[in-house]
Amino acid sequence: MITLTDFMVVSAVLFCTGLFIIVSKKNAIQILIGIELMLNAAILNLVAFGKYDRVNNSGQIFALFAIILAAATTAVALAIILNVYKQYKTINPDQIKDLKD
Amino acid sequence: MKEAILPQELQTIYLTILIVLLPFAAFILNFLFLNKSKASGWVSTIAILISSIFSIFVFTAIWNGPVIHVQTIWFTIGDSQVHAGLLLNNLSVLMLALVPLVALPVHIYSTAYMKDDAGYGRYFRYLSFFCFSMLALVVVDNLVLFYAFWELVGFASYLLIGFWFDRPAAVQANKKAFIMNRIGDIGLLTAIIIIYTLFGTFDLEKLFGAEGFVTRYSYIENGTWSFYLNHVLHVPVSRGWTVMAPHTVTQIPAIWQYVAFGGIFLGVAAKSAQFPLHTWLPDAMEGPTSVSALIHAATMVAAGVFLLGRVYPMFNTTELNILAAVGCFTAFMAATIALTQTDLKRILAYSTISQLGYMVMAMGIGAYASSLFHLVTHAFFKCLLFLCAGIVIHQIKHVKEDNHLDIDPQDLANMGGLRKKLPVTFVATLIAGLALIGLPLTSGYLSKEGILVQAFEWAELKGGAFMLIPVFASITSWLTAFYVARMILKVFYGDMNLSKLYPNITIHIGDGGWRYQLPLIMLALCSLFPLFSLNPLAHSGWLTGGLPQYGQYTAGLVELMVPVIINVGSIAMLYYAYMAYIKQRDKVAAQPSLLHRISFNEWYIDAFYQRVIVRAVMTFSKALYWFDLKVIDGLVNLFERIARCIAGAAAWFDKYIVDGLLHLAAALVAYIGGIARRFQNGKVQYYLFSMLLAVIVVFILKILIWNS
Amino acid sequence: MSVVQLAFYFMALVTLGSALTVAISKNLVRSIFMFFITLFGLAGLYVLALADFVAVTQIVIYVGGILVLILFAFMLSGKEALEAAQKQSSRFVSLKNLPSLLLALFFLVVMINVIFKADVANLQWLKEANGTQNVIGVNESMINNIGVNLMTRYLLPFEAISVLLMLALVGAAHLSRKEDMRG
Amino acid sequence: MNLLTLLIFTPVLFGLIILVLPSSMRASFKYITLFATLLQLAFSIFIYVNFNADAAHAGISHEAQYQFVQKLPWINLNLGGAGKMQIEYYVGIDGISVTLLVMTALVMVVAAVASWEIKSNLKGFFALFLLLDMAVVGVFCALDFFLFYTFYELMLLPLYFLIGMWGGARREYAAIKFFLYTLFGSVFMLLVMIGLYLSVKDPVTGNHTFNMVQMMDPKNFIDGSVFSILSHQTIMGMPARTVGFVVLFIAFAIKVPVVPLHTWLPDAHVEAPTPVSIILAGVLLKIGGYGIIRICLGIFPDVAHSGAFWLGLLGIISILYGAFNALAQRDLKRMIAYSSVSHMGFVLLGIASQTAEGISGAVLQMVSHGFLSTMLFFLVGVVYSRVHDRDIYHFRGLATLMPRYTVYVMVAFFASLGLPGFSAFVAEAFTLAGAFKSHNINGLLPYWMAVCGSVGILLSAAYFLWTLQRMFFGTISLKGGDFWKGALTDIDWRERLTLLPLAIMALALGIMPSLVLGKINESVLALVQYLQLK
Repeated sequence: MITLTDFMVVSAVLFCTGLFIIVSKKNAIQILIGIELMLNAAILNLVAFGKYDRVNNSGQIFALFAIILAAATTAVALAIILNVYKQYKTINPDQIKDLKD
Repeated sequence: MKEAILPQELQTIYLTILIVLLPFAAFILNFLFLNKSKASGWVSTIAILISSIFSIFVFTAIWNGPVIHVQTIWFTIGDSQVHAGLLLNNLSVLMLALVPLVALPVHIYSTAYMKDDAGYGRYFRYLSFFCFSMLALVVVDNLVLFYAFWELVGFASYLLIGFWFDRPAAVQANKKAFIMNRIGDIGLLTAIIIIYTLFGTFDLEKLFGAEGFVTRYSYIENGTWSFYLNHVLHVPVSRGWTVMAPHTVTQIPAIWQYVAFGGIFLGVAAKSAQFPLHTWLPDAMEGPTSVSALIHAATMVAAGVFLLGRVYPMFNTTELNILAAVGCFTAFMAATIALTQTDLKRILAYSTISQLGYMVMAMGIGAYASSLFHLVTHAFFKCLLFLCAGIVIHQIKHVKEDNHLDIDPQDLANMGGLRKKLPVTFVATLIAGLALIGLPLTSGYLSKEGILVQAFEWAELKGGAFMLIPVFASITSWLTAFYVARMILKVFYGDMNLSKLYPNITIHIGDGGWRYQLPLIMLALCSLFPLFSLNPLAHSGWLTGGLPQYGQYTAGLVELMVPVIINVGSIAMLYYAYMAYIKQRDKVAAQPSLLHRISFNEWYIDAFYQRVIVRAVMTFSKALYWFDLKVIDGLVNLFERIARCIAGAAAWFDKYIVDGLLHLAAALVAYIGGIARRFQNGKVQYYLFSMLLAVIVVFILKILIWNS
Repeated sequence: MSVVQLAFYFMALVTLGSALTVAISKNLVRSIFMFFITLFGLAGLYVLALADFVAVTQIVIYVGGILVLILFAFMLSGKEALEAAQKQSSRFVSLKNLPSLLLALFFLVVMINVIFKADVANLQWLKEANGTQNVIGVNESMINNIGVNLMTRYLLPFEAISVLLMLALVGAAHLSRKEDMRG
Repeated sequence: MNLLTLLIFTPVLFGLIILVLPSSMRASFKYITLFATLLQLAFSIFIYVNFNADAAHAGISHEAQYQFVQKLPWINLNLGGAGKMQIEYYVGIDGISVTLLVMTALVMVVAAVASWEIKSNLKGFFALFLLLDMAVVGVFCALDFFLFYTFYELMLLPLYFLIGMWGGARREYAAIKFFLYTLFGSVFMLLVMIGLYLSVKDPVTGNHTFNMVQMMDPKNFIDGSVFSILSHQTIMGMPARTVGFVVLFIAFAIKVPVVPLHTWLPDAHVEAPTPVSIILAGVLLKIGGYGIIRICLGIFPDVAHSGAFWLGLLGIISILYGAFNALAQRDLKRMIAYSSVSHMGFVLLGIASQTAEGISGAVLQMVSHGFLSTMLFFLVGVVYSRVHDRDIYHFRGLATLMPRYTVYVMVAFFASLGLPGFSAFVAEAFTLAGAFKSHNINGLLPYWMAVCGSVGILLSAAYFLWTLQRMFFGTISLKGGDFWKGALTDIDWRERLTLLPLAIMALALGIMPSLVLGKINESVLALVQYLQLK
């Protein structure tokens, strides 16, 4: 029997990994990946708890919404990254400190 | 003071004022209008000519007649009124006549003597100014004015000594003359102040007249000098002051009487070149010779003796003895110096000092009249001697300039044998020289023998060491004979030394025109006996009759013996000198001897002043300036530095303690700010990291600590 | 231990392992592909959580959409970007990464702690759901039910999401056009 | 319109005009200043001529006897319980001040002409100059202590700037030194002034008052107040009145200046520009002497009586010390500055004697020294403006080069060394006479002081003649060679026009001392009488 706790532990580990990536990586695309990992960790929890709502499927539906939003977010984020790269010739967030150019 | 002035007196007064003011008018005229013009000489000469004529009128009117004393208020200071006025008595009219009579020939002589000088106008300006001051000096009636003109004649002398102001020696000499005279001046000033304090007036007649305060109403007793006021003075009772009742005694300590005497003595010593203030006079010969003749031989230097004559009643016996001693010593010392000098004018200068010593001595022994008589005769013959010397020097200078020689025209070594070239000058010099020696038939005999006779009589009365004074006076007289002979022989006899030294030179010299000869003749006539006494062998003249005698003498053998001894001695000296210098029989006073050196170096007095006194004063003043700069100013600067130290400490405290706290707080804030700033570094991840850190800290606190 | 449990552990292992590899890897391209594996692993976990529709959606959107998008963006951005992105100097355990690592570990500790303290098995609403049989059965398919729910109960969020999605797409397209950025 | 008020404020009026005028008209400033000073001179001469010199107008301690009085309420604050604060604009003159006023006005004219040599920042210079002029004249006229103090302080400020901005190389040092010295004096003066204010009551209004004339009357002092004569108050163990006198004396002694408070003077003179030197020596020093007579002697006659010996001693020390120092100088200006110290010593000696002769002599000496030191400093300025050097050793034979100049130098030198016929002679002689007489009249000074003082006359001859011989006579030899020879031109008409009136004044006062003595005599007698009554 797979318990909820099992899912949550996996989700936590996944979340922490994403966190680590976000904080430590010097590459905007990897940071984006980190964000996706964290989102997925959250979605995993939604899905895992969604098992206990057979009628309304709220967990699964919100997982779906989250996935879709993540996709949108990613698209925008990538566009931003591209632009930043054009501007600064780097995608290292440490070197992008100025709000204006 | 007289209430009413008689008409004939009024005329005399006006004449006197004219006599005094004419030279002044000439001075002003020359000063303002005739700056460069040759006319200035004639303006001055005519002024003095008129003055001389008037002065004879005044002289005849006053001599042995009534004393005229008029005055007007000059200014009021406090309750004392200072007057300006004239006092004409025998003494002042004597001088009033003498000065223009001597000045006239000198003026005439000067028009020729100075004619080629660039400062011709200036010269006559000064000369007129001198005459004015000198004439005013003799007629003023109070001590303040007396002092004023006393100093003005010194000033005129200063100007004339330094007439050639581009010659360093001349300006050194005039500085010296003025400063030495200043020493005398402050002495005189002190004396005047003392007299004023005691008697409350400056009036000469009131003080020293026959019924004067000094003469009649003052005495020294129990260590105080008292003024017994037995008639009412004008006292401003209305002001509520201490009322000076009649019969009040004013007193000051007796010592101040001696100080007053000392002050007057200093004044006399400075003006009349008495030891110890005589050293300026030989140096003053740097001025034009005509000036030396007028000022430094005849008139101004006699002012000291005149002053003694004015304030004579003030002196007590001790003081008179001091005067006699100093006069005698000066006469002797100056005569010894004159023996060896090689500069023609210096010989005459020391001779003047010596003769002035005679006069002061005569005052000291009470031969008041003889002293002034000698003053008068001396004025004529010494002036004559100087004028002759001027001609000699002038001619030698011509030779020098004609032949471009490098010689000192005043040096005796460059003269000799001038008898034939300058006959008139020679005769005049001879007359004046004999008068100076005091041989019979000259005026000098009349006055000098009078002094000597009285000196012996005076000493006889006193006895003891006082005998030294007439003895030395006699020796001086013989020394005078010797140096006069030496001078005349060296200048006029023998061969022309210059033509020996420089065989190729041409010598065109002569007595010069009438402007040279007339003054010589005038003065030579005045140096002979008839002007003063019809008896050529008397030792007094009509002049002495008009002046008071203070000494008491026993007419006796002395009166007969002294002139004989003195004259025989003098003639012996003349013969000795003739033998020595003309016949070359005997080398007098072997050159390198100690006595010769002392004499030649003027007893080292001047050197002593220069080395010791002047240097001491200068060192002292330098030291004082050092003191001022280092100590007083240093103290000020020290205060400043202390203040600055305190200020520095305060500033330090302010900076590091007071401000330090502030800075510490600020630095703390800045540090914290710096830390906080580091968060705001624009690094997104850093923000995130810190945020998460905060979250985790909250979590840890919340979960691990609070809940456990 | 049942097969299901084994499958779960396997899937969890794959997911976490690949995720950690993403974190450790220096190579951007490799980490992108490891992320691909993570997503697949997650999809497997969704299946095990009885959410097969979500798992499929996950694969379609994430793998087919997002990941491809990332790859495309990466490749389209040119050679320099590729090289710059390749230059990764981060080792997993280095001094520079230590704070991040510690932070992550702290988070993990805290979360694990919270998870075990929370005792999710005994939650009130779970018990009620068990009581009312409101639990998805192992053999049931929820696709039909989800479809109905989307069009009825969750219609408004659904529409809002679609609008948002379109806005995002327009925005992304606008941002990434070639012309002057500041125009 | 009161004449004195007109006299005081004329300069400042013109000063305002100068301030208002644009800088483009700077060429006219010197004419405006000259006109202002000439106008002032005309007023002062009018006052002098109309001054009543009889005994009924002697002034000193009788308020009614002052002349040209103007008395207006100035600051009247009602302090409630503490009474009314009564400060008046109260000006008036008596014999002591009238001659000093004329002297000041004439010196100011000369200084105005001398300032034509100033080239930089003319507006500031002339405005400050006229302000200074006002303050100086005000000091001599003020009869209200507060007004006096105001003018006194107002004087410092322009002087500080005039020295500090237009001075020589070390001007800041000199200006600061001068400022601190005089400020030091005046700060304590302020304390005594307030002490006096609190001690004195106006008998008419019953208020405290600053009226100086009322301070002279012992009856006006409140019983038990600090400076009351009857109640012998002490400050730190010393009698309060003595302390008050000493403090005021120090304040004025710095101005005179009296050794050892003199060291600002040489520095200030050496660094100051010529016109400021002229004002400093000609007028400022006299304020010290005037202050001692009017305030120290007037308000504290008892202390002045008991301390006369020390005043006299300081006077003697100043005379000799200044003279010896002058002998050691090689900077011409510094030499003259020290000679000022020496000559002003006579003023102090005369005042200390408290005899009519002494005080008259002192006032005459102040007037005379006003003219003479003006002349001397102007003459130094002539050489300095031509070659910018004042070292006595750097010149020789100037008489050949600059004959007219030398004539004026000789006049100034001989007048200063007390040649009869010039003013200093009468002044110094009678100062000494007063000092000597003092022992017999009031027993204040010992006899020897006057004798020592006369040595100062000798020394002054020494240093002036030495300078004359060293610098002017002899063959020409200049440090600057032919360049200097070209630069050292004889004085021009402007300089002669300036020097001539001064020389004439020195001569006129010497021949007719009654010009001064006649005006001051009654006041001096009243003062002496007042001092005797104590």
